[in-house]
Amino acid sequence: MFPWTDGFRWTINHVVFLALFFTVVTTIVTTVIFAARRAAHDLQEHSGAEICWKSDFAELAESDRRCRHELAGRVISRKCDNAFDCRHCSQYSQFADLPAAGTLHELGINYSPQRFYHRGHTWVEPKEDGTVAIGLDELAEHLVGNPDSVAMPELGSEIELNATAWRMKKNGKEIQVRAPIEGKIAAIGSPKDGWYLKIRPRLDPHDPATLLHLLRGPEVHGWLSRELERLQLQLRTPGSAPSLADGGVLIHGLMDAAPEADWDTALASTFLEA
Amino acid sequence: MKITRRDLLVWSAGATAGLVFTPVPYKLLGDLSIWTQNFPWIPQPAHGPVDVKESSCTLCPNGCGMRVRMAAGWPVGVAGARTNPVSRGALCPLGFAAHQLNWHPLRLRTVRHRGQASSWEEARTAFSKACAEGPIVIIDGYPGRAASQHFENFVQKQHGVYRVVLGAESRALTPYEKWSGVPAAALGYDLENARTIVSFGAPLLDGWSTPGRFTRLWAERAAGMAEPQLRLIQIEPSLSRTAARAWQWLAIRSGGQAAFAAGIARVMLEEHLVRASGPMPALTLAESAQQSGISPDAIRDLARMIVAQSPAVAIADDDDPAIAALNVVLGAVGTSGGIVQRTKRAKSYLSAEPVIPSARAVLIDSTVPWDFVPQTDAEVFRFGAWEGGPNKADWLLPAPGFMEELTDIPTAPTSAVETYAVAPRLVKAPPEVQSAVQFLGQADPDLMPVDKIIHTRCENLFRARTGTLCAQQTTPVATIPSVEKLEEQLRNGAVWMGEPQHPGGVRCKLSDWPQATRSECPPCDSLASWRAPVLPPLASKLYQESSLREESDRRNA
Amino acid sequence: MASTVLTDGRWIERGAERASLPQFLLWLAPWVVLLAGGIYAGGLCLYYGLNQTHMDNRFAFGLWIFLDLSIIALGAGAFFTGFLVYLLKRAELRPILNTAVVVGFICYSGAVAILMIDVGQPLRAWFTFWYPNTHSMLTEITFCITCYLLVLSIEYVPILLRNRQLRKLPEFLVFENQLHKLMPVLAGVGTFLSFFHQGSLGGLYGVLRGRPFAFRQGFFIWPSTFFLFIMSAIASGPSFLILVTSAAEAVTGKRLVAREVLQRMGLISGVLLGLYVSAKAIDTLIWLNFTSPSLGFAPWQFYIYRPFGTSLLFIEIVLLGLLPALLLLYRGTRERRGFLLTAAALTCAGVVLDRFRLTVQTLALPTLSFDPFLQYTPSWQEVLSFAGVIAYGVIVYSLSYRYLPLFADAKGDRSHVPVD
Amino acid sequence: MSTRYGMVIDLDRCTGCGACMIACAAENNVPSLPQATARTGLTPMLVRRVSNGMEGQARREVFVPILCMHCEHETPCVSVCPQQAVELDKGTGIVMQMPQRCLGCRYCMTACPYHARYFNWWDPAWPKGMEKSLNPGVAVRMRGVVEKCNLCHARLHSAEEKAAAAGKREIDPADYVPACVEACPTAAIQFGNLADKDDPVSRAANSSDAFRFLERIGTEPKVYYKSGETWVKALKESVSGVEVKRG
Repeated sequence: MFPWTDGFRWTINHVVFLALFFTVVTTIVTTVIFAARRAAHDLQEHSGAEICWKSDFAELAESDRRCRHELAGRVISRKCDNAFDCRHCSQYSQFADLPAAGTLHELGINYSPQRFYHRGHTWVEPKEDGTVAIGLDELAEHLVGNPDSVAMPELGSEIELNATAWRMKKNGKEIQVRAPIEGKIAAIGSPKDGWYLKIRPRLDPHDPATLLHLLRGPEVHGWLSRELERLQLQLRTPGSAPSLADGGVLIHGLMDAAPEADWDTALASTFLEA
Repeated sequence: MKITRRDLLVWSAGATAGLVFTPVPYKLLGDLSIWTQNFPWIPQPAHGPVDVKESSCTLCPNGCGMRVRMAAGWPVGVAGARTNPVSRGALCPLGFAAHQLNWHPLRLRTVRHRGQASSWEEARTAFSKACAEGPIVIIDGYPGRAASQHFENFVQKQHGVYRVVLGAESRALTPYEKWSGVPAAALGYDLENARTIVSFGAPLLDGWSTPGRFTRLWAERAAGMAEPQLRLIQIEPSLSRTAARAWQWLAIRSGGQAAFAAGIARVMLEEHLVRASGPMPALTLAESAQQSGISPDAIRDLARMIVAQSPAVAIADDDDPAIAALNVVLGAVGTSGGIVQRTKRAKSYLSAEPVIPSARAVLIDSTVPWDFVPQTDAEVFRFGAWEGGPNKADWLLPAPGFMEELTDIPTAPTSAVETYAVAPRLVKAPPEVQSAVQFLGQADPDLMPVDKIIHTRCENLFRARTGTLCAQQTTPVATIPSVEKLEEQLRNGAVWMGEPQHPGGVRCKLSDWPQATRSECPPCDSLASWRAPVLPPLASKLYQESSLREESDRRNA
Repeated sequence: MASTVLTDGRWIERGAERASLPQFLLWLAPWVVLLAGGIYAGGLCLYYGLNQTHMDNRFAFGLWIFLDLSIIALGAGAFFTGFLVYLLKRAELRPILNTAVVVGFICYSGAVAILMIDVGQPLRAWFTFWYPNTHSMLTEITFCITCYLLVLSIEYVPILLRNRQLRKLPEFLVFENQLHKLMPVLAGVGTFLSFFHQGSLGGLYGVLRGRPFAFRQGFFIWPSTFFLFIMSAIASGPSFLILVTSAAEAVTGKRLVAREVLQRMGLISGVLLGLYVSAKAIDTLIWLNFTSPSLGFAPWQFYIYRPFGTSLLFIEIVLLGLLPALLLLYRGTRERRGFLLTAAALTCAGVVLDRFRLTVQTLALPTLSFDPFLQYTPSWQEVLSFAGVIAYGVIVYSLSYRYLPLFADAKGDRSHVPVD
Repeated sequence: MSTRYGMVIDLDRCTGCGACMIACAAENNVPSLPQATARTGLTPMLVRRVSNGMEGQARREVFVPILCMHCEHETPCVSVCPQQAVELDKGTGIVMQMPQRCLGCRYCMTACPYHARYFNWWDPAWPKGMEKSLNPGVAVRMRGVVEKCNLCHARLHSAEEKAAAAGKREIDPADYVPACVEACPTAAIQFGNLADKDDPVSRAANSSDAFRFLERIGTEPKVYYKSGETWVKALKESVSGVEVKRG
């Protein structure tokens, strides 16, 4: 095998053969090492949460990757290719000043203009004390109703944007709620309080740039309406055809109302889980 | 500077990396590869000083000369010894693996009395008790040895009987003894001078008598020659190995041998092809043709050819008087190329019955073929080195195996010249075995022991001053200074060869064609020809793995 | 259904419908038993030696070599699909790529496992690398198969890391991403290696000048079987994938791969099979009329022993060659599922028969004029140990199907949501 | 020209006694395993019994000793061995099998047209004590490796040692005689140097009666056979002849 091992021959085909073999082996090994090194590099560059979110985002279906501007009706159709992070979106400003679409039809579900919405169906509400309150948005509330259990992060721990903020259990299904913003856990609430977490953002909460990646006003309207459509389709169970809306009002605790529906898929796409 | 742990780590890492570029790891791997092969359960040959001993094979009464390679005191290989004038360097297949026989799984190692384990003491007391009660019979399968002499001395003192079980080759010569008075043990075939050999089923090319003698002769004078100097005609029902290689094979109807011989004789006499006015067979040619399944013409042609190609001799596979008679008619008895008398001094082993009714004990020597079973109600003491299958003996007594005892080698049964050799003890016998000689020796201590007998025989040879001693070079006995020298040479594998006798001497008086066919039980119970009690394991293996031997031959496989 | 004790839901792709765990275990049970049996039989052969088999000095190769050759040929789909997708950029075949990799991995690892039992001294397997004789086709095979198995394992890793739970670990995630980016390199290497060892497997017998039934002329150092084996392998590989996916669809009762993809595979298979069969026909003629007579063997000698009559030639070239080729080439039949599967099955059968004749018939036929024609029936140890490999394949595939995104069937519904 | 050891086996002289087989097995420490059969046994030298297929008086039989033919050209086993466990010795022309390097893949056995290669299907074993009778010159082969006739290489080795001790470069031909040759009672097996034109063996090999099996395969075997009978000569071709099945 090597010139110094017994049985080695300085013949053309022996040398050629072994040369080819070693080339192949080196190629394979270097490929793997290369991949590993680049992976290590990535890990240093970006936080784990970011990486996970990026890959999950890549997994999202087209229809779930609409740009906020499309949702607001500022453009006809635009797909986000920036993992919903408008803070680092080069083209954000190009469309930001365009007028949003006018009339908004009734959703049968209300949302607050003061709140900033995350695509994982959480809202962010800045407080005077420099923290922000975080809660499940109305649609999520309606879906989940009262969770059977809630697993909160530790007080004072740091959480990353799009990382799992807290977990809930409902009818044996686990729900992971993504954090709408990065920062330190300042206070822990509960479904009764109307908010789940208070976070002290890493960046200045009063600087508009901090919350730039979250949906506001008309965007929220467009987004929620599409989310409702999606749910309609996903929860349409064979046989019966229960609509989400009951006399225009969304049933509270939909998971209890229609337990037989494919909640796996529904929750996955609602809370942007992969 | 101070060496931190880090430095050490770096250094050792570097060293390991560097090691890869030295031959060390590769050499280690190479050694590993060798090491992976020494599995403990694989037997390794014992190494030790190697030397070669000349001796003679004692498996059967033909005593072929053999060379034994010894390593660390054990025999590790057998080859033929070219110095032996009769076997001329050839051995039968069994000989080549015979050195492994002593470890054969069927080796007898304990005294057994009617199936129960017993001891030599009990055997000895039982034997002397029987001796005290009445006459005893000792049966020998290999007459003429010093041991045979020992047996005879014993029975003489005990008023017992000494009997011999002869092999087929020897039995084939007994009819001539009946007609001429010359002991069969003194007769032999003068094959070297024959031009035609008519074999009636005798396995001439398949271990007949001293294998080397005829096979070499055949190879030199017949094999593959269009016009051989020696014509081998095989008369046999089936295509045996000999038939397959013979110059001519006549597929005779089985049992038709006597008739066929009669037919040949008739043709010879009717057509006056032969001088001798021998007895005319009763059978007509047609009858013999009908009984033998060979056409009258074929018989006639053969008869003429035989005479034309004389000297010729017919060889029977057993004591078939018709075939002997054919030789008489043919004039092949007492003539060169026929049946000759090789010595004046020989005993007759013909006997009415092998076992006398009044016998109290029958002692059977280990040389007697295993399938010999005496018809007697006396107590049977059976010596044997290997268990050869069921046997009615009361006592099974483990005897020394191959090369485990000193013995001498008298002339081979069919040889035309007289020979004498000695087979020394090359391997130490296990303590639990005893030869019949030792056994009798303890029963009667004043008997002359075997080595003494051998010594006296050497003295006789030395005094006679005839013959030559065949070793690396042949030396006339007359030129050997002392009897000790002679004996020493014999014990180192030299073979004494007597003067070739002039033909004649043996004259057969045969007035009318013998009616009797071959004797049904020669000279007693079922016994075809000499047979090894067991085959060397390698022989069994190869017969099992090749298409050479038929199943029947493949014993103890 | 969601019994909290026996549930592996969190390991299964979100939205992918899979049988309940008990059902799945029930399905696995018999295969696990078979695998255990295989391991036992193989163990016997390793412990007591190859006397456990019915091979002998004349039939030195038996069932194992025959089946190794077969599954390695059928496993060729892995490298070939990779080649098409990554190097020829046939993106439409991507949906079947993961399956191809897993099937390839199973075939090769299984074959190597059996080979390790088949050699008399597995402890010395590394000698081939240490003292390679580069004239020997077997050396080439050993080197290539070892390397290619390594490649397949590396190609398998990303699929493994896509598992729902493993994916949660960012380390795995990034590694998987990076590895995925480098797949074309591995695909290239895999193609190179496969090309050679598939060929060498043909050369294995083609070079046997002492066995005129197998001996073939060729060019340079390669006998014609070298090229025939490559062609037959890449022809049967896709067909085998069609069979495997269809089998998976039959078992799971779901449509896993778009019909168009399978039909496309069918077409590829058909084209290559057509080429292969015609090449083989020509080769056979040359061999019968020139090669073997020049070695002193009359062609008829090979066909006088039952069951190896000339009918086998016909079956192999026409029934299992031409026929499926046409079925696959003709759109009308190709697009009918029944025909497609039949043709795929026939294709694979044809290649397997080819391997059978080359391995078994070659040894059964006499060479010396007084040789007998030999019979050989594998011992139960041989059969069982190979059955074990098949069981191993089924188990690995089932597990991969259940826990890994082999097909895009998970989240399928989401992508079907119409955009208003 | 270097030495080219070869044989001429005179089939007319072979009586099929099998002495060569047994001598070979004894010399090479072949174990005698009861479980071995005609198809799994180790018989580096194997005498096969061949008939002309006729019955009755017309039937003829011949005994054909088959051993490694030591092919000179494109030696099938040498080229296929994946790890150089078989080599054609440049100096002697002996095809050397090195069991200690053999992996047991048995590819060489499929390559050999003469079926002269054998696989150790079992661990070597002897009846208790019999290992004392093993030939110290030859190593016992382990289970799972291939072996074959090496023309009693151990004997060549000791002959060379003897010559070296005597300060000679050439060995004395009398010192190197393979076991089968030595054992043959009819001297049907001649052994010698085919490269030496005056050697009786090379003369015999060139005689009109000499032939080699499957000559047309083109591997130039160095074991010749010889017979005056036409039907025997015809055996060298790939058809004709029938092996006699044992009764």
